[in-house]
Amino acid sequence: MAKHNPKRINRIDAMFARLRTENRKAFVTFTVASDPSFEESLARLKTFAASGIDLIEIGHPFSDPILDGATIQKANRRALAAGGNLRVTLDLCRAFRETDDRTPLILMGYSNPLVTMGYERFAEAAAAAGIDGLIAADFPLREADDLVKALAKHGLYMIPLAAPTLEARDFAVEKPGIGGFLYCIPVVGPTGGPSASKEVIAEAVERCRRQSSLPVMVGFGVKTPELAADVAKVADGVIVATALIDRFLEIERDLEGDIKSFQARVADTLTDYRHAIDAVKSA
Amino acid sequence: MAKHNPKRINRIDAMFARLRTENRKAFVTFTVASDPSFEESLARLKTFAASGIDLIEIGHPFSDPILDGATIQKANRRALAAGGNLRVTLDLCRAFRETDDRTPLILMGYSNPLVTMGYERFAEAAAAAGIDGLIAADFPLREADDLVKALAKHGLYMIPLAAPTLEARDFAVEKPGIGGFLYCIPVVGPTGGPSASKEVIAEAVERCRRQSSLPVMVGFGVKTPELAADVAKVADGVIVATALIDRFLEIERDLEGDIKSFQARVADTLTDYRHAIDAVKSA
Amino acid sequence: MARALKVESRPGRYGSFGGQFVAPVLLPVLDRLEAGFHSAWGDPAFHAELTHLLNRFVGRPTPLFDIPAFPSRPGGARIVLKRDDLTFNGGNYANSAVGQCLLARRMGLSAVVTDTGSGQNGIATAAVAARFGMRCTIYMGARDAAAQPQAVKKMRLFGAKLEIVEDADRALSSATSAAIRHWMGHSDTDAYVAGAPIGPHPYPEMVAAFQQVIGKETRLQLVEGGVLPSAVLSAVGGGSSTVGLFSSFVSDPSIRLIAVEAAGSGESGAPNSARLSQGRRGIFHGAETLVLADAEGQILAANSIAPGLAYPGSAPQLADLVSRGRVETMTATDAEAQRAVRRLAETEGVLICLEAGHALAAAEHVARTMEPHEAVVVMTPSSGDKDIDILWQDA
Amino acid sequence: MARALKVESRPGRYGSFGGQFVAPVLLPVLDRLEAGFHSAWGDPAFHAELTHLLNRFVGRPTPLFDIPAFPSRPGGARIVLKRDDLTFNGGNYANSAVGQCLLARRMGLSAVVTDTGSGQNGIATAAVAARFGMRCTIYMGARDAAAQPQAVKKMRLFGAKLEIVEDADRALSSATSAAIRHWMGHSDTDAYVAGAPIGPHPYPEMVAAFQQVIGKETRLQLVEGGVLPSAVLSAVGGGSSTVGLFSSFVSDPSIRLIAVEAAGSGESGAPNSARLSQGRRGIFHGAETLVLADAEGQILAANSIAPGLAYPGSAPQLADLVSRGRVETMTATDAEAQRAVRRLAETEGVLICLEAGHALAAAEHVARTMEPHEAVVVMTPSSGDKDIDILWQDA
Ligand SMILES: Cc1ncc(COP(=O)(O)O)c(C=O)c1O
Ligand SMILES: Cc1ncc(COP(=O)(O)O)c(C=O)c1O
Repeated sequence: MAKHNPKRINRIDAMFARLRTENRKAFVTFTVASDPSFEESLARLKTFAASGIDLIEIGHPFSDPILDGATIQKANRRALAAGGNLRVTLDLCRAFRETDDRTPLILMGYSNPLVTMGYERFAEAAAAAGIDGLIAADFPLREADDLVKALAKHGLYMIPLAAPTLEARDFAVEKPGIGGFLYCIPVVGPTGGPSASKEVIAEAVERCRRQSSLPVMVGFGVKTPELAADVAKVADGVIVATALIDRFLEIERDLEGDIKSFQARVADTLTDYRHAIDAVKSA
Repeated sequence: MAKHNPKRINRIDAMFARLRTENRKAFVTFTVASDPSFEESLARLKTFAASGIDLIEIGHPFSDPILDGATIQKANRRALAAGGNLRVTLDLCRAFRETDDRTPLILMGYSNPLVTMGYERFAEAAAAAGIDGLIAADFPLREADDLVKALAKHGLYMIPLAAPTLEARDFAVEKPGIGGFLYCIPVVGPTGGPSASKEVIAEAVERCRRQSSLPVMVGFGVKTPELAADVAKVADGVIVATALIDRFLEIERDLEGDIKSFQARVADTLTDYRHAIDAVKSA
Repeated sequence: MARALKVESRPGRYGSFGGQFVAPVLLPVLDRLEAGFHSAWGDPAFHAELTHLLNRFVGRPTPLFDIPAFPSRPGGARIVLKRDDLTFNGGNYANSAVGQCLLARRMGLSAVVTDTGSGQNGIATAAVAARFGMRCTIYMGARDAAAQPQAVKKMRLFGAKLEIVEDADRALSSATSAAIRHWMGHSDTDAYVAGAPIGPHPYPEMVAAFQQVIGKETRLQLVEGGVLPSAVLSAVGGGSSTVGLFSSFVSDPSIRLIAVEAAGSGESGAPNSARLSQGRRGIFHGAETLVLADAEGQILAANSIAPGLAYPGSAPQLADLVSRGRVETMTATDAEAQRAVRRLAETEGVLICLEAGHALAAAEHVARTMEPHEAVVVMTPSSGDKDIDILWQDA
Repeated sequence: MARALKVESRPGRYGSFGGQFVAPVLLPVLDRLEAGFHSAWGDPAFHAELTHLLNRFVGRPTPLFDIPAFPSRPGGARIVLKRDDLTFNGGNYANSAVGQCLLARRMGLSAVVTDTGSGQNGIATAAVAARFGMRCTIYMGARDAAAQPQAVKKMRLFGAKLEIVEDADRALSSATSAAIRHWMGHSDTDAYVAGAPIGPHPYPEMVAAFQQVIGKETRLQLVEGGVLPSAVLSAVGGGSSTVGLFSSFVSDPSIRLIAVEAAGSGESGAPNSARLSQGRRGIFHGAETLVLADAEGQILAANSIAPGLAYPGSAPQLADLVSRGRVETMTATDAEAQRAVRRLAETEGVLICLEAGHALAAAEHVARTMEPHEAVVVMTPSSGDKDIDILWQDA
């Protein structure tokens, strides 16, 4: 099992360093591990990396994705049906790392599988699988002391979620094991909800920057390439989840199982967003 | 309209006087007027008289024959469906009187149609129709002062119902308008119920005789010619209702509308009872 | 005893109404019951046990309840509900079921028989009989039983034997007839439990006496609250809650007493249940009273969306009070009653039965003609749980 | 506050259980709620209005009730029921629904959202919201809604908006998730009303505080009757009635506290609801507690004939009390619970819910091991009316 090398720079930090030099913004997406199967999930991760995704959030499937909207709830159910769970998700990341040691991988999901595995065992296994950070939907920092310590020990970051209504003590905490970036959520409500206006997003990002020196990425409700571009103007990165999952499902229905063209169409879709985001830089 | 002649002897008294001289017991049955139609009802009354029935109880149809068992409830419902009611019942009696001025007719039924018509109007019309007495299922003597007065005025009798559990004041009342005979009910419960033993019947009759000088007839639960014969040994008359109605319905079903043979079979059935009852005398 | 409600010409009579129009074979049974009741009613130990059961097993006293958000227009008198829906089983029927079962046990009987229309009298009787370890037979019309499946199951859960009656109107009136037939055959072991102050003497007097507790509580609660009402309204089915509530106000001529009858669909000529206002004098189920009957004296089927109101007879006391002008009558239609029940649920979080909905609908009209400092009391005999399927049809 | 029940390591913790495992966006909402609750709880005016509503609108105090005819064998301790089935709407859920709606109004919110399994929490919340003129949205699993059509209609009659949840287990757990999602999107106008002392801090503390009235009343009633019980039993669903009843006895080590869990069919390997005795430590619906989950941390569907017990999570307080050995656990199967409910109905004329039937079945075992001078208290959170179709299948 690969041991954490404290000297080695976290892939998330490396990514932001590189993007800064390139004057580009990060483009991030989300997929649930094993949705619809381990193999296709692995293929999709590779397509993401090949199509210009800078960082991938990988959901570990959970039976009760209480804070998610219908799209991601269903993705979780498909993944569970395909045998997905936290252990298998770690296996998937390890498999991805065999061909890609650069794209940061962030585990995203709910806390019960983590507490069931045990924070220490989990952090060790996640590091070994090549994971760089963790977003826990229902695990606020005020509850996360033990988890954060375990993550720090193994060189992983807990990514703080930041909402406009949140007080600084709930996201702008400086501690080993907390870092990577601020996940800025400009809207209230579960995933897959309505979009915020670009003014609201700009204000939310501004507030994050006032409280923290971490890079800021915006997620929840970013749907179109246009809005992605607007986000890229103010933030360090753009996270698109529900809109892309919905789009990929449409493509899948259109193609009825033609996997090859599917991956090509996924790549095309991502390229649209990628270009919109990158256009900001040249503006 | 025929006026009541106070000199004229009531047909019930006349019947008992005649039977006494003949050393015979009365054989009585019951039918609901207009069951199943006015015409057939009239034919049946004539068959009864022709087959040796000494006295006929005619039920005036009522919507809620609460104190009756299933057989007589259904007979009431058929009669109502055929347009039967108290007025039509009086018409039926008047029609019967056109050919028979001897067989006593007793109206039997519930009080609401009587109170609706008015006691005085009712008594006058009943007398005019050739009716000789009244048995009211739900009209105890303690409530009947006004009714009894009206009956007395028109030469009709209210027939007291006597049960073994009843105190003398509730059946052995001497008053103008109360008379004819005691209707001795040896069992509790609605009509059509189980038969009493001949010992119980004998005791019930004995008790009636101790309290009253009226003739005693026994009804409720007399089913077979054999039991009718046993009753005839101790009482002045035998009343058979439910058992005969049930038997006539059976005959009707067997013959499927052949009216002629129906009346013949009714006559045969009545003759069986008649012979059983008359055999007592000769014993 | 219900002295205040009675102007008896002779025992068992309310004016010219009442009496004992039964098969003579039942007279000794009624005489024994009358003697048993009077003996019990004069016995402090009986009252002590009755009161204990009313408090602990029935759940009395029931509250008086303000419903300020209910009226659809501002102004008018305040409306107050007497909440017998909050007894434990069977609404106000529990009052007389407990009394009659206690009396039956005191008289050495081992079983009870009764009839039920809306199911409430049956549920109350079944629960009390279970508590007393008495056998219990309940007659219910097939139509009513089909409309109230939960009530049927509940009575069976209490161990009662349910007899479903397919006769005639297949509703309360047939069930009563069947129960009385059963009683005629078993009067040595079974007490007939009357759900209402109807039937032959001493039932009207006895049930009224057991239901008086409603009026007494209400008057006391009003006095404690510093109110005397301008009007007291109750929907009339058998009349048990109406007689019980009115008993404490009848001798106070300044208080209007209003019996609300079911107008059914309200279409002229369609069947209704308004026998106090539109019925004839007649003899039905053992008493002389006002009944729904045709010109030939045949009893007519009553109709109402509220099964507890659809009965063609009347309590003799009420027939007398209406004839003497002491009690006024009003009617409410099926639709008016439904609307009142639904609006009360939405505005106050209180779900009352459709029977009470008739009284509430009438009360709103009455209250509008009055001043805000006045109060109107509305009887709520039972909860609307039994009526949910009628009240909310689109699941 | 539920002091006696708490051994807090830090705010919102019961031993190592509890906490605030929510989306961070909800933290300010929870912080405001905590402040609002503490402010209200320290305000005599709030308590006065709460008490007034508990008495007049909920119907407290509820009686303690002896059931001498129930035990199937003679001997053993006497069994006493705490009758929260006799509140006006929704059983003991009404206690916390009133408290939380009152608090929501005090905090300037105009609407409430909640979830319901057996329908009782929904009915209580809908009725209170109607009374307060607040909008009310209720999430209910499609399976539960199909099993409780009367409850669905009743909530709608109270004006509530019903959202039927087709997700996952189509039962309480999915309804809770959906209600919390709704709340996340509407926390500026809507208060989430918790049916049980589960979820993130301050819900367990707050609901326990509002439910304490059960324990206080019970202890007072027992003392008035000169009894101190040897054991207190309650069936555990969300734990609202259990925590409420135990609160007044937890510091009295001579009294056994027994949490009764649903064993489902009782067949080994079949799904049940016994997470206090057989669950794992986990994080579910906002708190660290004992949950039914597999080795991978996936939540398992709970199963019981009693919809109110079929929930895979636990109140953190109870998880702590069980872990510390202060509260014992027992289980009862579907069949045992049904038998207990039916026998109680037949022998005492009292119809309790299947949830309480589990506790009653366990209580009979416990009582048999005791002396006749001892007493055992059994919590009855709501009436069996909702369970009639399960209890009596052959109509
Ligand atoms: C679980 C989950 N929900 C939501 C999002 C983002 O929001 P949306 O789905 O509205 O695009 C992400 C993206 O990281 C996610 O992982
Ligand atoms: C209405 C009624 N019921 C009953 C009876 C006699 O009893 P049973 O039907 O049991 O023979 C008669 C006979 O007169 C009757 O008229």
